[in-house]
Amino acid sequence: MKHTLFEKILMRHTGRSAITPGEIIETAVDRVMIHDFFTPFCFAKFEEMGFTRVWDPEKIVLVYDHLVPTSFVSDSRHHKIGDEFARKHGITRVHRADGVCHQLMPELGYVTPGQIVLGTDSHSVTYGAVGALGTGIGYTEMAAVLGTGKIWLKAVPTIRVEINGTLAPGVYSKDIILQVLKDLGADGASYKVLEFGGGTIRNMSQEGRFTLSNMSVESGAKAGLIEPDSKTLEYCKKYISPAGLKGLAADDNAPYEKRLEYRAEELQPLVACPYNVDNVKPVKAIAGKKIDQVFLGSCTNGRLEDLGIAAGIVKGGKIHPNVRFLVVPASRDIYREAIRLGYIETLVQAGAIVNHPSCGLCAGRSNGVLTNGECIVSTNNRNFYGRMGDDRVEIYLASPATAAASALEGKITPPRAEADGTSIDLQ
Amino acid sequence: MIRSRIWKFGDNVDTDQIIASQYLLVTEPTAMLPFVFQSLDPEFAGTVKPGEIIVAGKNFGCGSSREQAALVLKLLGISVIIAHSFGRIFFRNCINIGLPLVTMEDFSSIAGQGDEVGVDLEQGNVFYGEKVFRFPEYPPHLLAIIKSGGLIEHINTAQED
Amino acid sequence: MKKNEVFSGRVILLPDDVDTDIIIPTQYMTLSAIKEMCRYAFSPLRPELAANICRGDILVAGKNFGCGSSREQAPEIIRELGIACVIAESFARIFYRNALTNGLLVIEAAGLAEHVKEGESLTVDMKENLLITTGGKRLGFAQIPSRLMEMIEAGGLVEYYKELNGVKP
Amino acid sequence: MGMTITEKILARAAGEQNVRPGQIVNARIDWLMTNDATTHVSVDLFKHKLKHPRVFAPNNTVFILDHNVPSETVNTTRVQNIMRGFAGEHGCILYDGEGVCHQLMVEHHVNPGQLVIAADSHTPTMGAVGAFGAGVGSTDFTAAMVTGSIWLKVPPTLRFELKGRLRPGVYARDLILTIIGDIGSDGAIYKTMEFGGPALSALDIDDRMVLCNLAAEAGAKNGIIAPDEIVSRFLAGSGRAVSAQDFLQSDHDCTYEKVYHYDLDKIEPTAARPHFVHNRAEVSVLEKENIRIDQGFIGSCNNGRIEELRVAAAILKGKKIKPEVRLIISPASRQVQLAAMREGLTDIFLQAGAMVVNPNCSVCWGACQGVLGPGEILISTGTRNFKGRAGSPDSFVYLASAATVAASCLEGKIADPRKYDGKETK
Repeated sequence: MKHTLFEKILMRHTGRSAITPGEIIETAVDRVMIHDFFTPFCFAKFEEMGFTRVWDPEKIVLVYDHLVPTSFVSDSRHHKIGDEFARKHGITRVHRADGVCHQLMPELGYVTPGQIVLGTDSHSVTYGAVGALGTGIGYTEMAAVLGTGKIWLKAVPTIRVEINGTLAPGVYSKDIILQVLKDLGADGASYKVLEFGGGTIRNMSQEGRFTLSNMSVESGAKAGLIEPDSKTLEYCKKYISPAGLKGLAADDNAPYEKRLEYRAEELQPLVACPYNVDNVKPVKAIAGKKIDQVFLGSCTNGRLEDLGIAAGIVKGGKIHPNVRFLVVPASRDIYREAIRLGYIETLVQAGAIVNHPSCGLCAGRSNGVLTNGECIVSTNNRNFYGRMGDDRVEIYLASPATAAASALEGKITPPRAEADGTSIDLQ
Repeated sequence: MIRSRIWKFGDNVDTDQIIASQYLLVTEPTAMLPFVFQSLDPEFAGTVKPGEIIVAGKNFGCGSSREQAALVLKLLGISVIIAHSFGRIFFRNCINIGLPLVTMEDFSSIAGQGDEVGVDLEQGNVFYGEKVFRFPEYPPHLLAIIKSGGLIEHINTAQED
Repeated sequence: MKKNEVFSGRVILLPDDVDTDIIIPTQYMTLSAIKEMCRYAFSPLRPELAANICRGDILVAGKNFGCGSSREQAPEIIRELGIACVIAESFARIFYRNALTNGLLVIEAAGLAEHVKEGESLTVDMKENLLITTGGKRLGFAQIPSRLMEMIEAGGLVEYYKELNGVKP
Repeated sequence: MGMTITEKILARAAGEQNVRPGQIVNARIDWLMTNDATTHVSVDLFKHKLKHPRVFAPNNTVFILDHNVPSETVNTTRVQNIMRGFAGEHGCILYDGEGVCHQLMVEHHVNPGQLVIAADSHTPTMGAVGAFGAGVGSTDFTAAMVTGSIWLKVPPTLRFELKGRLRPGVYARDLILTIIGDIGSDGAIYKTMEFGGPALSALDIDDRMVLCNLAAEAGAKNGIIAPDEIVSRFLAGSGRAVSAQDFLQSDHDCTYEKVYHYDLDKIEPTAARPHFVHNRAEVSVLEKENIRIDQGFIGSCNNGRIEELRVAAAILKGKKIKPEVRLIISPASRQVQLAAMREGLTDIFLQAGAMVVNPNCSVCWGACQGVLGPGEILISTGTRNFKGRAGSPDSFVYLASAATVAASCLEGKIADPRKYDGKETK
């Protein structure tokens, strides 16, 4: 019996030698993450259910990132309730201003290849980039997991996304996942798992891979898995040994429900237009549209590589006077490293407003919300109605390169303006 | 002649107490009114009636230059503010928007919350019970602004002739 | 909500891809109680809707209902508003799961939208798994797995664990 | 009869030979400035009330977005867009998220001897470079923007004669909080606070801005220090040449309404208790009261420059703040932000567990970033600690120096910084 990577992880956790889509299994959980938006609701349900202690304090991580720094009087209540719960149940892994939850979980080794990790956030699928089964659940379900350490999961079919060849300059992993979302549609992977593979993925940095897994949920996917390899080992080297990767690969010609094949050379800079993540067009098609703001950050594209790409593009230039260019590094360590490498200095000199690591504007409550009639290019993962302020703000999701190029020009601009030959060079 | 009920406030009532920073950045000024004196007297905004008078101690309106502090009191219908002394910028802001102020030492130690007070701005008299208190005339250039109903109105007329 | 119940309610029609930012916008999610959030439900799409929802109404939507964020306030608010059940061509995974966790009846049925108008009455027969419109159109829907049905009847995961942990009502 | 430096500036601006306290003058304005907390009121007046609206001197009118940046609500963004639109339409200078307004004015525009009017109460900050700076409301600002001048009553001057030298761990911040504790928050109403004396030779531009900025909290119309060699070096550093005749000084025979004497050797680390700036207490006293804190803030136009960040970094280096304490650090301007990164201070802050945010008013303004919840306690280098100033009406704000804030965040309660022998002495 051939199995996909997703099925292999379920089998590893249940001791079963085979599994088929449709079967419901119950499994232990390796780690859970609760962020500050839901601490009051989750812990209230935990008490209401009659639980008196958590199943294992070592496996619980609290991250304060959506309401940090606080913007409203009601915000710090969420942190106080989190601190109180952590104190009461001996939870020591509490990160109060260290960055976005889905960056910290792999960065600090709370997620390692082959694990099952749940978060109270739909973008927990990000952990698939290190070969872990990461998926989002509601806060009531999380309350039950806190009490029992177990969850029921339905085995679901896998869609294989195969990409080979070399990406053209100016084309990044964000453009790949936008192409996939365009082809699959917002519910194309509903009740399914995406498994990314192929030469382009093997050559892609670990940071680039997080962007793919992070946005798999935007097509409805339950998880977005990438087979862990030497790059994953390097990224997680402080927390696992090579043995940890054994058996974490799909069998050759495993049973995929569907295969999407891409030639990297054929991909181009893309943008998801208002108000759906699958409303994807080439950047060229809408180049020239005036913009008011650019946001570079989030667990999708706020990493060191993303800051470096943007810095390379704006270096020596000046952000367009009509544009507010907001930059939020995804974690404290990324912020420090980006300062050491000069990225932050370059961005600030060009006119960027750089803030402390957090979800920033992506959380959609404060940190630069916009009014109807305004237009923003953003590197995060959602552009629904009212996602960044008024209900008809136009949000265009794109790569850090497209975002930086647009910030310079004051209008939507592809990173490599092939048309008129002027190339905004990278490094 | 203004005759109405008074609201008593103590010393050093700063402009953050009159209207807190988080309510200032609104395009429609009336949106601020429910939050006036929120931290000092949450009942005030809902119960104050047009024409009523504020009586306060030292340094009323000290702190920030936010003109919204004067504006919200005028929009709530406050007819005049009597205080031992005023914050400098607040004093100027009230004159500029045509909200009359009366500087009168220790009046706040005499009048009580809810008492009736009369104020005659032209003659410079304050009436409390049988007593009459005089207050100093406004300097001519301030009186000119008050008479035109505020600084902008004063400029409009000045630019006319 | 009992297993073989038959009930009917007023239809409220919603389009495809109604995401959870529409069901409850982010800025209202730090309000301390679900009740307080109800009046903002659906505001980006139909600001007038929340105030006009009555107990027993039935939401009928297109595909991918509840896509986007895993915020469980979305199904909790729909249940708090008194909606009897949500019928959609398809549900986003996390919303579907969160709805069950909160004892909100969710039914997948294709092609219903063309046969109902907003404000019309619709009958749901849980015994025969049938949807019956005022025009007499009868549409079947797939049996809900018993494990999930138990959850809905128990009133959700909290009630389920309350019983398990011996919490006195 | 001689004149004080303030009287000389007002006389010059009013085209008078000399002026006396109490006299009303119509003064010509060198710089006008307004920010995103007040401008929308002025624009509304300009557009709907004024019969003949025009901007008298656009290239001397500076619009600065610093209070709610990045914007925390849609209302704020709408108000800020009104400001951006007006500045663009009338060719005024616009700073959009580059730092705190008074810091940018001193960094880029204001020269000795000039007269600065701004729709912000801490405009006295300009006195650090020997200029007259006074705050006004939006209607006054609108009138000034249209006419280019403003009526002012010449204020009497209070002289603060400073001698001696601040001891290690004690800063200008502690001195001004001590002074305000003495004279009260209405101690200088309608008056000028002029700082002088031998101690000035050891007080740099940062210290002078701290003193003049907080003069507003004693009710002063303006705070001022006669410009000297330190000021001309500062101006040269930012590419501004200033002629000697602008370096106005108070005449030896000028009249002061009152003279206060302070010996800087005797100043102790000082704080202001909630909810008044004059509610002074020595930090050594507060330390014994075991006052637990939830949040610390280092920043603002008073105390957010590179000098404060160096002091804080010296204390925080190699240490970690208490986990449940939030320390927010906001460099006062883009220049300070860049310098802090180059000097490795930002890295020290990030290692210590602090949050290093964008240059803006931040927690000092308390309506957009670092907002306090009910019952929370903040220790801050901001300018005010009024009730509810930093968020919930039931929160509490202590004002203190950057050293005291850093030390308190290490200990989770208000702490005397001197035990960390602030190597960064002045």
